[in-house]
Amino acid sequence: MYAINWDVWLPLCILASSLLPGLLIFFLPEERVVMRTLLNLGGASLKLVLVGILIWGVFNGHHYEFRFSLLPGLDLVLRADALSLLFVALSAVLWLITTVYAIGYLEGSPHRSRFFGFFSLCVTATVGVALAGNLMTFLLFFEMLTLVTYPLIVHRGTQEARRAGRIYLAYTVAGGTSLLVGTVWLYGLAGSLEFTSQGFVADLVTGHRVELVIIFVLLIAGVGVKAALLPLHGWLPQAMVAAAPVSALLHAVAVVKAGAFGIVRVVYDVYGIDFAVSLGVALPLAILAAVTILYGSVRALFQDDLKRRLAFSTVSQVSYIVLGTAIVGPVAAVGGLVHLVHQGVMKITLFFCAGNLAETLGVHKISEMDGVGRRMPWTMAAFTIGAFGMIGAPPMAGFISKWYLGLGALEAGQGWVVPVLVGSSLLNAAYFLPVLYRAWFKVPAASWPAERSFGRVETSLALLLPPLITAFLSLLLGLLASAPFSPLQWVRFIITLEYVP
Amino acid sequence: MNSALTLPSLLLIPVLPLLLAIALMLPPLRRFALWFAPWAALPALVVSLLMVPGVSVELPWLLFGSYLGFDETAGVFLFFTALLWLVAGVYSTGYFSESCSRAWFLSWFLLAMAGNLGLIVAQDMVLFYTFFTLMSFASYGLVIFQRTPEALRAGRIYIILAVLGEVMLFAALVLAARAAGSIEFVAVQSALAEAALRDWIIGLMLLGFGIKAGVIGLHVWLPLAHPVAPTPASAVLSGAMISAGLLGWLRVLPLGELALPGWGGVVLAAGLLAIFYAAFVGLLQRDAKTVLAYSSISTMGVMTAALGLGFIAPENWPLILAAILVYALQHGLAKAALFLGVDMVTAAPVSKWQRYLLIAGLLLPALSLAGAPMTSGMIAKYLLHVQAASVASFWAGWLQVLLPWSSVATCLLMARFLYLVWPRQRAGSVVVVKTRMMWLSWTVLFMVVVLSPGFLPFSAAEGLWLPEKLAGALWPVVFAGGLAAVIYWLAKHGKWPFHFRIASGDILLPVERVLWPVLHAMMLRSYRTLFKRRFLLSIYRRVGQCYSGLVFLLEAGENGFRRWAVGASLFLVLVMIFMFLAWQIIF
Amino acid sequence: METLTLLSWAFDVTLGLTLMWLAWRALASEDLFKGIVLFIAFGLLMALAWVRLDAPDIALAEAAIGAGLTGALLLGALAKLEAGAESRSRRSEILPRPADKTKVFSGLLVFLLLALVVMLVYAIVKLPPLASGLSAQVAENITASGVSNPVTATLLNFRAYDTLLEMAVLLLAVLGIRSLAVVQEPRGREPGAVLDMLSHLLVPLLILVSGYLLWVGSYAAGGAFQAGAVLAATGVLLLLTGWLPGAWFVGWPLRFLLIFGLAVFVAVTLVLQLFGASFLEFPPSLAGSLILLIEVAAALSIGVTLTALFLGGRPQPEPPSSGRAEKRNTSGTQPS
Amino acid sequence: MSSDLFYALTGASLFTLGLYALIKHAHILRKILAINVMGSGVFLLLVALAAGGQQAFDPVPHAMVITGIVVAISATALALALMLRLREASGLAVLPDTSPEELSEQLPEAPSDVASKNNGKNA
Amino acid sequence: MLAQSFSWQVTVIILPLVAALLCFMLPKWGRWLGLVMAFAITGSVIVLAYQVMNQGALRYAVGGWGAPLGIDLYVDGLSLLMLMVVALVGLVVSVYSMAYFKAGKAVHFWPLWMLLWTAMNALFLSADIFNLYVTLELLGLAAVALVALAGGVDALGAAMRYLLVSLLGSLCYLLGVALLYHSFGTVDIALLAERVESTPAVWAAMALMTVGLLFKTALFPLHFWLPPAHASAPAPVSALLSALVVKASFYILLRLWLEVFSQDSTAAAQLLGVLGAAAVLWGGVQALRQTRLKMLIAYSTVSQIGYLFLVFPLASLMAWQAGLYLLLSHALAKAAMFLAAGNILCFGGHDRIADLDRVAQRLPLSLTAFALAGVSSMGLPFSGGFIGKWMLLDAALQSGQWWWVAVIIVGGLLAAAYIFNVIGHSFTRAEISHEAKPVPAIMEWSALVLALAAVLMGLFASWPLAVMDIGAPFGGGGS
Repeated sequence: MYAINWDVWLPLCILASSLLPGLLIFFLPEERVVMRTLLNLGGASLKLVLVGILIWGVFNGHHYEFRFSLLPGLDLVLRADALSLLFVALSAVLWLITTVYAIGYLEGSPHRSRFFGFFSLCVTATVGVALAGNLMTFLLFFEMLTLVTYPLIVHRGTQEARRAGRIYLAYTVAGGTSLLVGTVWLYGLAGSLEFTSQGFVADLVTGHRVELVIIFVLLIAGVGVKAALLPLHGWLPQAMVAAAPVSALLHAVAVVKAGAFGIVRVVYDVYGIDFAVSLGVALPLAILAAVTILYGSVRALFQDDLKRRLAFSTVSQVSYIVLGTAIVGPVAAVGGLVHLVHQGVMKITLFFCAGNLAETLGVHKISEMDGVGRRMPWTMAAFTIGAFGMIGAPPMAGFISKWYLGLGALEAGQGWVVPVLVGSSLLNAAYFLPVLYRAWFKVPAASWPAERSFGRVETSLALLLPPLITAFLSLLLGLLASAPFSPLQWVRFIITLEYVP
Repeated sequence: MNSALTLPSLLLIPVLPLLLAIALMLPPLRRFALWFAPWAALPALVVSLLMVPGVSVELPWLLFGSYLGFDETAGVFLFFTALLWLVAGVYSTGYFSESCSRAWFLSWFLLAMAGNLGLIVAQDMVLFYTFFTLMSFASYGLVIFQRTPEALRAGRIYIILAVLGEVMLFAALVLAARAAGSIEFVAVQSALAEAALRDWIIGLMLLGFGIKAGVIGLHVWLPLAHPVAPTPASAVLSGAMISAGLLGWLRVLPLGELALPGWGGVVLAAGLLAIFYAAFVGLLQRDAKTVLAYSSISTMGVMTAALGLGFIAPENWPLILAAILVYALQHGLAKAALFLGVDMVTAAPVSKWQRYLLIAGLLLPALSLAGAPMTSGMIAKYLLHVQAASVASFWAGWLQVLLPWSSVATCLLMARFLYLVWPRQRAGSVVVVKTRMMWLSWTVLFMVVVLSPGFLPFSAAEGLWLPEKLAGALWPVVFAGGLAAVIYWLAKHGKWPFHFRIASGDILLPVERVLWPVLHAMMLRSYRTLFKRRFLLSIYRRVGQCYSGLVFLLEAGENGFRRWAVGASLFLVLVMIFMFLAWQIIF
Repeated sequence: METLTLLSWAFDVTLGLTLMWLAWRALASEDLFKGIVLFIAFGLLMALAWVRLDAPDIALAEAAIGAGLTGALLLGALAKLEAGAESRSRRSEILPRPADKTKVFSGLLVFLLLALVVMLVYAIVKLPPLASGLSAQVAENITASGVSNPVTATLLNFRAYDTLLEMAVLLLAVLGIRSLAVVQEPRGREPGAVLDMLSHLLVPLLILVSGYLLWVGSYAAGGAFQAGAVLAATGVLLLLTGWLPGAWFVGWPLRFLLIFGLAVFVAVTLVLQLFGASFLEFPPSLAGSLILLIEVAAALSIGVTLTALFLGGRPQPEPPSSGRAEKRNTSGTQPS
Repeated sequence: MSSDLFYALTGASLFTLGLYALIKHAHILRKILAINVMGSGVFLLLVALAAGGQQAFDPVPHAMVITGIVVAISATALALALMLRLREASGLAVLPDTSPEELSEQLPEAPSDVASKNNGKNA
Repeated sequence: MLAQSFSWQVTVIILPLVAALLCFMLPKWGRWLGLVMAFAITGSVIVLAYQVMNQGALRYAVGGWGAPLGIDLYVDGLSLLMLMVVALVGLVVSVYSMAYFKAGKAVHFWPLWMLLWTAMNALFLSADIFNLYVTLELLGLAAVALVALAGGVDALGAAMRYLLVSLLGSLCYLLGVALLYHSFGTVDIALLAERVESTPAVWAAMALMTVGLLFKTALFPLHFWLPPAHASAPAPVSALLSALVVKASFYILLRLWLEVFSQDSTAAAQLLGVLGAAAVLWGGVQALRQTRLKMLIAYSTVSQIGYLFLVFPLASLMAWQAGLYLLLSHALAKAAMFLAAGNILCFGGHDRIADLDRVAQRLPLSLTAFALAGVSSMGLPFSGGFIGKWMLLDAALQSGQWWWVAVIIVGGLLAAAYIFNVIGHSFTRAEISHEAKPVPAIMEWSALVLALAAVLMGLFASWPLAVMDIGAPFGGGGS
């Protein structure tokens, strides 16, 4: 007689809680809306509960690890460490919200079973990325993420969608390859790929400095594609043709996050921050991130398509995470990591709102947004909160990250980061405030491009509630940043682990 | 006040307007909220009057752990700020006849109010900054409320500068927090003295808050924004919110901690420049509210100069601070009274006693601003003058000399204002229906202005009402009045030789002229067309040519392989190559 | 003795050179028919060479199969080619003879082939002078094999597994050809009198020869393949004289005959396995008779199979099924 | 050089000769002939080398060659059937390695081939 | 006695042979007989696997004669895995063919297919190079006959060319056998491995046999026959050919190189690697250019075969394992792809990639199968292809021959490009297709099962890798 050891199986259950519904959904006929919705929401809720249990367990000293041998000496490891919990929790929460939104958004559109199937798989892969306990596992789920996101991007099947999908693939598959080569190479040198909180490379490899630098570049290039680091960001603005829930997934929950998370993993748990510094790779990474931040913002300025503007904004914002990671110092790291959560919540709000505009009014371009705040005040209120968060205005969540980044940069003696942050905030304001201005203060046009009526409410509730919730969250995350169980507190805890041996 | 009530009452100050603002946005609650909205500042006023200074409360869950507190500075600021907001709020009920636009206006109004009141009781940088930001952005709604082209332009300029100020402040605050290792004002002020990047921090602070405070060079939004806002908004903008920047300086800058003559000189000089430059430009304006706005800049120049004095003479700081506080108070009240009065003049038919009241109501605050005898303005100027005299420094000397002349300048401005505002014809531009509340609020404010010298609790003021001191305060007013009369007479008879004018916004205009076209060009000829046209296209073509060549190669190659003779020959070739490779080993 | 050696050496050289010349002519001849005839001659001379190499078994096989039946197959195919050519445009029969005209290409090819020959020759010459081979082992075990002809012993005992698979290959060829469903040309002409007479004389004789070869195979040159080939020759002769298998025959009886040899082979070995022998192990006591049994079956099957190869395709036009209709359509032409 | 060795070399030559024809000639029937010639060459080589030295008569290669011959005729038969089927389908007994245009350009060049074939048939 | 003389190895060979005879004899029952026998063969392969895993590598003397005189059957991890993948693919293809072939062609398909299976099982079990020649011929002729089963001009031409290639390759191989036999007096691989030395004859044999087998394996630049043959054959046949048949000749090559030609052949090994690299790239680029789905898949095979040859210059244990792993997962994936393509072809009547949108949306299972198999081909997780690629990369990096890494990478990217080129078309907005034939569910599921198997290869790699080590087939190859 032996009881099931939940310490082993819980991570797998978390994975399965979206994998199985996803697979089941594939086989559902298109008309079985209720069943599909039940599966979707059931899976999402279950995952949330399981993640809750996981967090509770970790607090109570449980060590969750699932291990499965893939190759001799290489295991598929799902482990719940502090860092992964952060990402898992983020994905779980946002997934539930996004699911609600997606159900509302895609109401009545074709191929929903396919969509939601991949949707669930996408989250599965993300959770896998989050829980990966070694680089190999990370790579596996990372690549899986690439694959299952593709159908979502091309879901609409239009010419642009397919083009976007192609570009997305071109970038991500190439990136995945780079990651693969880096991983294999590293494995050859180190003989292990287990994430350890101070990095394992320094302990296991002696010499080979040049190789290690090359591997670092390969790994960062690999994950950097998804994180949309500067020369590798091209897919992200293209991918905005996808439906709003997909954009939300791409930009907030899954893809971009996975990339940023990967960079964190590589820098902290593979190389170890000290070793990365001694290799001289941290500073270039930070500079790259800084350049990306500014570049993304500048490009965003020139976009008339709302989602495209948001996409470039993501390019810029995600690099905050990278920047925080690459600046050597615990405080900056807190800023970077907490931005992982904050950016997710804020950007998902923005994309939800953009989706609402498109879905309800047919508004896609910023130039069509005149006076949209009067027609859809709730949506635009959420959008406003998100936008201010992006600008980094207090007390939104974005401010918290920015504050810590600035503080951390100074702590690490890298004052040049502050102007970057300032410049980015300025640019953010420059491309968000005009949008808000149009929406709130301009006189609406006589008619909207494609208006749909939803009765008393401005749009359907399933579309309206998610952005409101996330907007509220992004306010709350900033306002109550110091409250116990806030992401900030959690990230501080993580960083203590990474920095204190 | 009971200490158990400290936290709730302090919290209530910003939260009440916030809640009301939210309630206003929710249609079901709107009617209800409209009733209470004008009175949202009342708790703050009560607190400012009743609470004993020197309390502080920590809110560990808020942001990075925040502090709310109430000290003397906060007391003064809270008093006049709350009063102004209250008055303006009540005034607005009469000003806006339509409930819809009133609700719309009040939403912004309350948000800005929450920011402004909140930042006064905030005791750490982050919370302060949060409220400051709230105020800044909410003010935008007030500025562009009228939606006229001027309002929109003013709003644009305002928001650009506000955002600039925000980010500069962000940088400054981060630097300060890093230097201090804390975000509490107390800690920061003392830590800043030794901070490595002290000059950066101070510079950024001065600029960041300076935008709000209308420091010369960054003042350009003020004369644009204040006139176009609805009158109650102008009143709080010019009276209360402008002081928020000042409060920021007072809270964060290491004043009284160490002597920074360099900064002191710069700030003092800027202040002096602002006083006279703004007065000069203001005199050339043709809109009453614009003149008032320039007057604000000018007055803020005085306070800036005082700040500079504080840099130069840290040992005198407590007294300088007192002077600044008095100055801020009297300026806020008087300026608000003037702004509100502008509309009273143009408002609906007035009775006779109302007319007298109106004359008094405009004249007295104007005199107060100018520092005429028996006004709080005089007290403020006097306090400052004493401090300027006690500091031995090049710039302080200038301040001492020029301070009375600032009164002259203000006085001239006021004369210009009165000239412009004086009702010449009956065509009221604003049709006001419910004037009762307007009269009520304005009267209350006017009374406070008049009575303020009485309750200012400054010991130094005791010897103030001596004749020589009164005379010292009087001459600038008389001089300016005479000058104004002369100019008026000359102008009336067409003998005034100077006819040029400077549009409001002064130095902004050339900047705009350069900036907008550039921005427009960038926006229109966007990135894509700019770069892709020639360079990328040519590359693309070249790649295309290579590509088609490659395709041909591939096709021809594969077709070649398909031909049996070629394929089988390749087989033979491979056999031979393998054999050859083997033979190399043999021989 | 020396003269004899010299003579035989001269004979061998002449034979070899003739073989090469014949092969060359057969392949290079402009006329396909001539080429095939030369190829048959080449096969016959090959048989002679086998005899010179002390390989009478191969010689028999070569003569019967390599030269005889292959020749018949080739000629039959050529006839069908031309029959087809008559029914359609002549031009379609015309062939671009040299696949590539470029001299450079040919030159290169020749050069490469010459190099190949040189290398092969070098390799052969450098082979160890005394290639022991397996003759000793064969001699050792010949008694246990049940037959005295070492070649038969090797074929049907030592390496019986090869033979089993080889019969599968043969079956496969028939299967393949049947699946291709080459439509029978209607045989319009009567056999000439000579051929008819010949067949009457030859058929019993050939069957007799076949039986003899089968029998003799256990101790001298001969065996199942040779016997089968002779049987097949009989069949081909019959076919040439216009005999066509009856309708009753072309169904399962024919199929049964085709697989008969293989089936017996498998059955024997399976039965033996039941009695504890390993796969394809013949108990020495029974080996002779078992091998004979297998050979008989195999010879019969081989004969039928080779005849079927000559016949080509399914002998009986099946009732038009959907599959066939499809096939016709894809080919686009209806044979007359 | 013993005659066995000579036969072996003959085998190698036949192999090469067949290979040449296999590569060069377009008609499938010729290719089939070439394959057979090559096969004969290999068989010759296999047996001739085994006969090296009069004392040892190695039956194993003999068996192999017999097997090989049977395999060869099987392959030949299948190839011929396939060729006929291909001819029936495409009208040409050549490999589809050249484009139709190319082929039709080459067609008028060989009327002599037809003539000689007709002669052969009559004979 | 029975226990010793009876061997499942024999069963594995005899069963399909008997099946072929039965199917031929009883054409009306052919389909069901074939299916039952397919299950039986698979079952016996499983039993054999069980036996081998318990007892290690097995050698079986056919006829009780033993190596130099008789023929040995030998099964170790390498051959066992080949047998198993043949069984798995074979079983699924059999099930698929039940629905695919209608009465007319089924009569021919089943005996031919069973003979093909016989040939493959015999080939993988044989330890005798001449016996291998016979199995190779059996295999080649069966494959050609199966290709010709499709009946069109393309198929016939392709089959003809395939036959010639097959025969030429076999003859070269046989010439090599002759040279080896006369050098060392044996045709048993194990004995040859003991006796082999460096002589001109061995090197000539090496060249002839290697290139002969390369021809059959369709390594660039000798790949030209493969795409037409594999593309024009009926779908199940394409699956068998691409998944298994080309692997058979590769298997012989691998065995020879591991055992017989293992010494001093670095230059030749490098050449094989170079050719493999060229194949990877050329095949990938050509696949990218194709407009027809089955052609694309066939060129993908050309490309994937190239990977197998990259292991020769690396020649480490890890590399051999990687190669074998790639081989196995490619077999599964490619079979799945061809079956899926067959479904699409069957459904819409064409396989033009540009017009797939009309078809692919209606066949989600087939498309899924194609996509999953594609994932394996690209070497993305989770799939057997990924594991194989991982190990190959590892081996390449460890040997310091990093340039192969570049080839592997580019190959993977090309694969991604051409796979997603197809998948992308399936996401276009659906239009009602004018005529569509329903595809039996069993056909769709068959493709999916194989694709899933390829995916599972990526999750359960330890077991195949453990099986690979039975009998240490690569022990001699490690340098």
